[in-house]
Amino acid sequence: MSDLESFRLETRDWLEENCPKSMRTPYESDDDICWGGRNAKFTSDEQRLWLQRMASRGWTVPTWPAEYGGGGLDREHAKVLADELSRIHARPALMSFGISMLGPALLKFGTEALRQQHIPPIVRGEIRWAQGYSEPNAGSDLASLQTRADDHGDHYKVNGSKIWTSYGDKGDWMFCLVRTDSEARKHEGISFVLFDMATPGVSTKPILLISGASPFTETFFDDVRVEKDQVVGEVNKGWTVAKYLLTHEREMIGESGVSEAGSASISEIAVRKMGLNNGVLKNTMLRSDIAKLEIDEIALDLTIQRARDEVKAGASLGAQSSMFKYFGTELNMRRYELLMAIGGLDALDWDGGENADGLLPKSWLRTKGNSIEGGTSEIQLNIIAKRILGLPG
Amino acid sequence: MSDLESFRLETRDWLEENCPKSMRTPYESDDDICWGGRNAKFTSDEQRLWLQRMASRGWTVPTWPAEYGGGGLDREHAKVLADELSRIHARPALMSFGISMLGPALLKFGTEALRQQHIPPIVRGEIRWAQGYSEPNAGSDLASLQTRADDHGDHYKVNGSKIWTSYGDKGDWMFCLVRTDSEARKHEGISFVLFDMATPGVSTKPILLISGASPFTETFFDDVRVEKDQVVGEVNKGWTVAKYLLTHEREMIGESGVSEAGSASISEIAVRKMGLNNGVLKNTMLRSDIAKLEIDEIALDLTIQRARDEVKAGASLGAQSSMFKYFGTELNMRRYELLMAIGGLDALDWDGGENADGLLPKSWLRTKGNSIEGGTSEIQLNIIAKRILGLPG
Amino acid sequence: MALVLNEEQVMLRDAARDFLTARAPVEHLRSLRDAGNSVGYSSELWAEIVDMGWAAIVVAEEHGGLGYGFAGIGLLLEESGRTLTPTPLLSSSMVAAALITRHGSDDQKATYLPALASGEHLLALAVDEGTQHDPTSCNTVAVEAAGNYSLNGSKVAVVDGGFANTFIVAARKSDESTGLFLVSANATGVKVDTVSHLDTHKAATVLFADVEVSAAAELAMPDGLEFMLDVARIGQAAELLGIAQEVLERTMTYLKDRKQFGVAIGVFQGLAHRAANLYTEIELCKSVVLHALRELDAGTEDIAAIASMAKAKLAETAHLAATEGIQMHGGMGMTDECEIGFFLKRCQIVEALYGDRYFHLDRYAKLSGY
Amino acid sequence: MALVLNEEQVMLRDAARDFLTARAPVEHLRSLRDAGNSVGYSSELWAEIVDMGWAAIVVAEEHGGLGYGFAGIGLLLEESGRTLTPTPLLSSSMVAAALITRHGSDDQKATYLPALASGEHLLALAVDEGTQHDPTSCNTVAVEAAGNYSLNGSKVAVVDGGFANTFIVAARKSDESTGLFLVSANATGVKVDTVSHLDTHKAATVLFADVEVSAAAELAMPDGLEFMLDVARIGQAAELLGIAQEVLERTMTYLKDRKQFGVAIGVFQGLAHRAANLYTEIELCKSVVLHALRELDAGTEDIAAIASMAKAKLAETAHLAATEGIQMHGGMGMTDECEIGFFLKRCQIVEALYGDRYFHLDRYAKLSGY
Repeated sequence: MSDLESFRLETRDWLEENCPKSMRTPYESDDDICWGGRNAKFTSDEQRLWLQRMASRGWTVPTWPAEYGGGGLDREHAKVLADELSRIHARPALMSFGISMLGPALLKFGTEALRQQHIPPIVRGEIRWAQGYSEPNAGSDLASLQTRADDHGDHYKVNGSKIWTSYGDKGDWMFCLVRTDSEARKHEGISFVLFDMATPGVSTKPILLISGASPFTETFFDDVRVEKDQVVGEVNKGWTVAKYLLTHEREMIGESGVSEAGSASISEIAVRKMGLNNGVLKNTMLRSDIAKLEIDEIALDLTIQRARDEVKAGASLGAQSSMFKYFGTELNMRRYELLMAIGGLDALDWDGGENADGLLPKSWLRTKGNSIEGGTSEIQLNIIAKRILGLPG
Repeated sequence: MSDLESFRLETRDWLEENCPKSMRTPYESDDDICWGGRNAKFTSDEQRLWLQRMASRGWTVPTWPAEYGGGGLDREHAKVLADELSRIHARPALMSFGISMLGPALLKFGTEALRQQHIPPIVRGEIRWAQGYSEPNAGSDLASLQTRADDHGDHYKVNGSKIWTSYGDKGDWMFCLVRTDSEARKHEGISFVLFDMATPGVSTKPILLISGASPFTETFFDDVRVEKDQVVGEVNKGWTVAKYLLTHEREMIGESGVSEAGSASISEIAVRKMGLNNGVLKNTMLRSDIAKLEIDEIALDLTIQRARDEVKAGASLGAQSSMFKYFGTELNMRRYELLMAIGGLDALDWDGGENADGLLPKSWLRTKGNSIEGGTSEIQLNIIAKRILGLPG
Repeated sequence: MALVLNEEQVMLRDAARDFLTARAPVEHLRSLRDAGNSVGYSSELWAEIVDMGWAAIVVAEEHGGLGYGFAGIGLLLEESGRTLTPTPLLSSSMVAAALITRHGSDDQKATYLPALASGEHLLALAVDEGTQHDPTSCNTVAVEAAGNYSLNGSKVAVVDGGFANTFIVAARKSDESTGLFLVSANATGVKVDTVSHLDTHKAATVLFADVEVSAAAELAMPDGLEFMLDVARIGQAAELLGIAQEVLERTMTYLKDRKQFGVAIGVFQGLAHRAANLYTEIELCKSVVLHALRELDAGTEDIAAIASMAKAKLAETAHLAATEGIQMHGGMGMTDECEIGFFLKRCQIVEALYGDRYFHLDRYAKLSGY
Repeated sequence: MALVLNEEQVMLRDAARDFLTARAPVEHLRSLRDAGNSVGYSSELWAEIVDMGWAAIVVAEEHGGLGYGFAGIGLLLEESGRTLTPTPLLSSSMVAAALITRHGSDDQKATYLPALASGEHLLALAVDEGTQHDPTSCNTVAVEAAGNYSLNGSKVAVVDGGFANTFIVAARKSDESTGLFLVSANATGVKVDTVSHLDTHKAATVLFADVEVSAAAELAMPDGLEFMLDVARIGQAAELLGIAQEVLERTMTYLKDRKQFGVAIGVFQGLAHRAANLYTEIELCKSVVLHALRELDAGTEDIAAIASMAKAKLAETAHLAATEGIQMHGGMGMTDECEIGFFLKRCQIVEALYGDRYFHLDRYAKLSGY
């Protein structure tokens, strides 16, 4: 038996024993997502146990180095683990910006001390991270940010504000872009710093979205002390770290649209809601949009698969992540537009009614942000035009 | 009886007597269009007679002043004439760039001498005019033209070349933009001049299009003598004349798409070619595109009507002509795309076959130029964005 | 008739814009929402609107109205679309007035038209029953008994249902035809539940359990249902036109003000071309709406295709405007604080009620024989 | 199997590109047209292609082929799409080889496969009869008589029909099923008329008048027609992929070179964003085509939905590429001198044959149960 095969069997056995039954069911609401953190609210003991068990093997981050608590698996073993988790419909043990965003940047740019300090708590879900990038006057033009970190010898004092901090009011620590040199050209005076959000001078204010939820905050800094050893990468070279991390974010956002899309066939919903006429959807005007959507969903899935295979074969993804971010989010928005059309009058109710407290219309409204957050669709198209197609400008 | 009513009856009688029967039938081919000119080829005596009779009343240009041979009608009387011509399905007695483009510019900017010299022959269809605007390196950026007119005392010598001259090989005279001051900023050193294309040094070369036809030429100038009294408007102020004239051209192009669109219902063709299934078009995927097209065709017709009504009520059309040019041409291109889809395999034959020597595919290919000639769609969108919406840039 | 507004109409439009902008801007809708208003509209505001005569516009002079026609009420709805003001103008002052004028008996006219014109009596359309708008399917039944009818069934998405005095109820009769009945909201057996729509307006679910209705409460003409819906759809098209224009204007202002990369973002062709295209589509929409209202005023017999064309075209364009509005406002557009999102929400509701763009494209094609 | 080319495939693609670019670029097609070539392809070029083994790629080794599979021939078709080279690769080397391999009798295999692999024998698909592609309707009949068949009917748009040695003819049998018959072009009663398609390729109208066909010339499997067409559609998708990529690359070069207003026009976001969107669509198309070819190679039983998805997606994207290509080339794009127009013409033909995007969207939806 090959090493991979035996790993599969071991993993299967371990999961059978260690993944609680309730962690093998679909989420019932957003509350079921486990974000960890100092103030983690576990919805059940089994949720806590599942996190602890997975973290103990480093499987919250299967491919990260074992020396920092990661799983230490290579791609092929990680794929086996993913397959086995998927086979039993296991919920993710932990969702975390520490995993999806900060971790890879720390592993690439952080000092040994910073890795030792921050990575193990990320693996174990003990610290919840928040991202401090956008500012009210620095949206698509991120590098024009103005939050400033003044040098006070062994530390900085940070003043300014950030906007669009995901779950900023629930974060323990923040990774944050600050201007450390106000004389330099805009991309060159930025540093990437880490600090505890419990530090005096940090405050947050939730932003109410059109969907009725407040997943983001504004975050304000009033003379916030940041230690100098908490700079990731070189001082004034934070833009390099940020770009690396943005690429990761784009991939995540692009793919999230897809995996959701894969969860239910929109044509099945349409047939159930609208009915057939001689084997053809009753409202034939919708058929064409539905067929195009379904084809594009498969095409995107295949393209993600192809990109993974190419990366495996040694290619680098690079600016192509902009393509996934662009198309994945636009596709998800098309999907929700069609779901609203199919939903008909039921889809109009905001609370109560036929559609589970307005879940569909609220999700639909939320998707309108997909093509804005993490770099607008226009920014992605610019990146494709310049970096891939080589157009000037 | 009101003046208008009696004018209607007189006109009706006159047309009944003077419009030959064969001039009340649809064109059978492009050859049936009467362009006039020194070398006019009339397809029949009746065609010649129809031109002469209409010209004798100035009705080739009903609203132009009678002193230059025009009809001298006001808008309301001209509308009556148009209605009566339309009632008997009369063919236009004369098609002419002299009428649609040069004439209005001459009436607005030309000296009395120029008007007396050029307008009557235009009215009578004796001189066929060609337009000399675009150059190989001055397409959308028309004002960067480089054909140069050097001052030789009482005349200029013109050197350079033009491209996209409609029927350049059939023109008698040309109205042409030339650079009379090469030091001035690009919009400011241009003059609008007229010259006989029989002048030594003028030569033309047809441009073969993807549709297989050659309605345009390149036109070359080698020391062509142009008299100074043939400048329209002020020297070096030709850009003003050109802009005025371009607006006219845009309206013409925008509307031509529409009138053609009005000629046959695309859904009728689709039903005939593809058949119905329970009262619904067999290929339901086409239905949506067809319905959207038909609605947009009506919407554009209504909007042209509304614009006319607004002009009548005292508004000026201005940059809105860009909207008609943009939407009218895009709509016509959509129409031909659908006609090709409906035409199916028949529409693929280039000569012979089921579709009259490839008329449909040739027309379809020709429409691809609609959104390029007379200012590209992109240029029209720029004009709308800047002049109507007031966006910067 | 020329496709331009006459002087009187321009004055009406300007007056409406002044009033609504001052007294009931988008902030008015927000405050109704935040105050938890249970019916979704302000009766105080309605009283002011009635004072200006807007409720009387469609009703003929002989019935106490102004006889000002559909072009007039269309302008009011268009302006209400710009401010997202919730009023009973569409259901009562336009649709009910048109329906009773055209299909009502003398008694019905005498009863309802003056009351509509004075704004005291409000009517609501009770048509839809299931998740998809489908006027051909009606499970509410009107059973004849001793010269009267007994109504049983339920209706959903009844606009203004929470405060209307009378429902216009579509019900299937024993001969399988669908009749329209004027049913008092106070009648025994009528039960009204209000629900919040996503645009924060309210609608109602209405149950009819053995509701007794006199034969005189039936509207005479059997094709009244389609006529009523088509008038409503044209009114919706006018409202959508207001939404589309307002969003375009606000978005253009934002594109001129918002700076990124050191310039106003409207300088970027990627946005400017989309804006110019949207402008063009809206110009087409203006003509379509004006034309449809004129045809209503002219009493054109067959307005079905005109109404479906207007609804399909306006739904598509207003939706494009609303989504482009959010996208071009960037992150701000996603916030509740920025008003642009309210337009998308309202747009979705107006689109969906009485048939969305897919429904009307389908209907238009069928009416055109394909 | 990973969705990337292996080393062997990369070598084949590079060799194909080198050969076609050098020996048969778009200029080759133009010269065939201008010389008035009556069959629409060059037999000299075909001889060179055969020498490279391309005709043998799909045929198994036991029948004298290379057994290299569909991924290989797909690359050749993709590269032919880049150069618009007319060859019998699709009909003969891909579709006929696949069909006879899967559905042929031992005798048929022995007769046709080695001859296909050697490029000496060419086959053409005779399927369509009317103006719309509709494989469910077949008016050509095969009447059984004394163990043989007599064929009567006519076929249109027969690709390679002007020079094929054998036709694969769809004909309706007495039991109303549609059979496929291998009919020699030299058989008595076969009449071939070539017609010029708008892409300057040639096709043929073929008449069958009392053509005698032995029972052994029938292909065994009754579902052969759909399989044959689906293989052809996947091959077309590969060709469309080549067209789309080539047009995008040429257009990007033009956007970098062409100056207006003092800058390269590629600087304008209005064009750049559309180009970036087109790039994205083409990347999706690459995956769709690769996937479809892999499924063919894997012998997947049901390729109908895969084929319709590939044809619908590629037709839409390649058409977008070709029209954007002309628009972005401006006036130049409209001239016969500029090669970009040839791509639109070829695209239209490949799209229309064996079902256009509307046909395949419809088929995809039906196959998916809606």
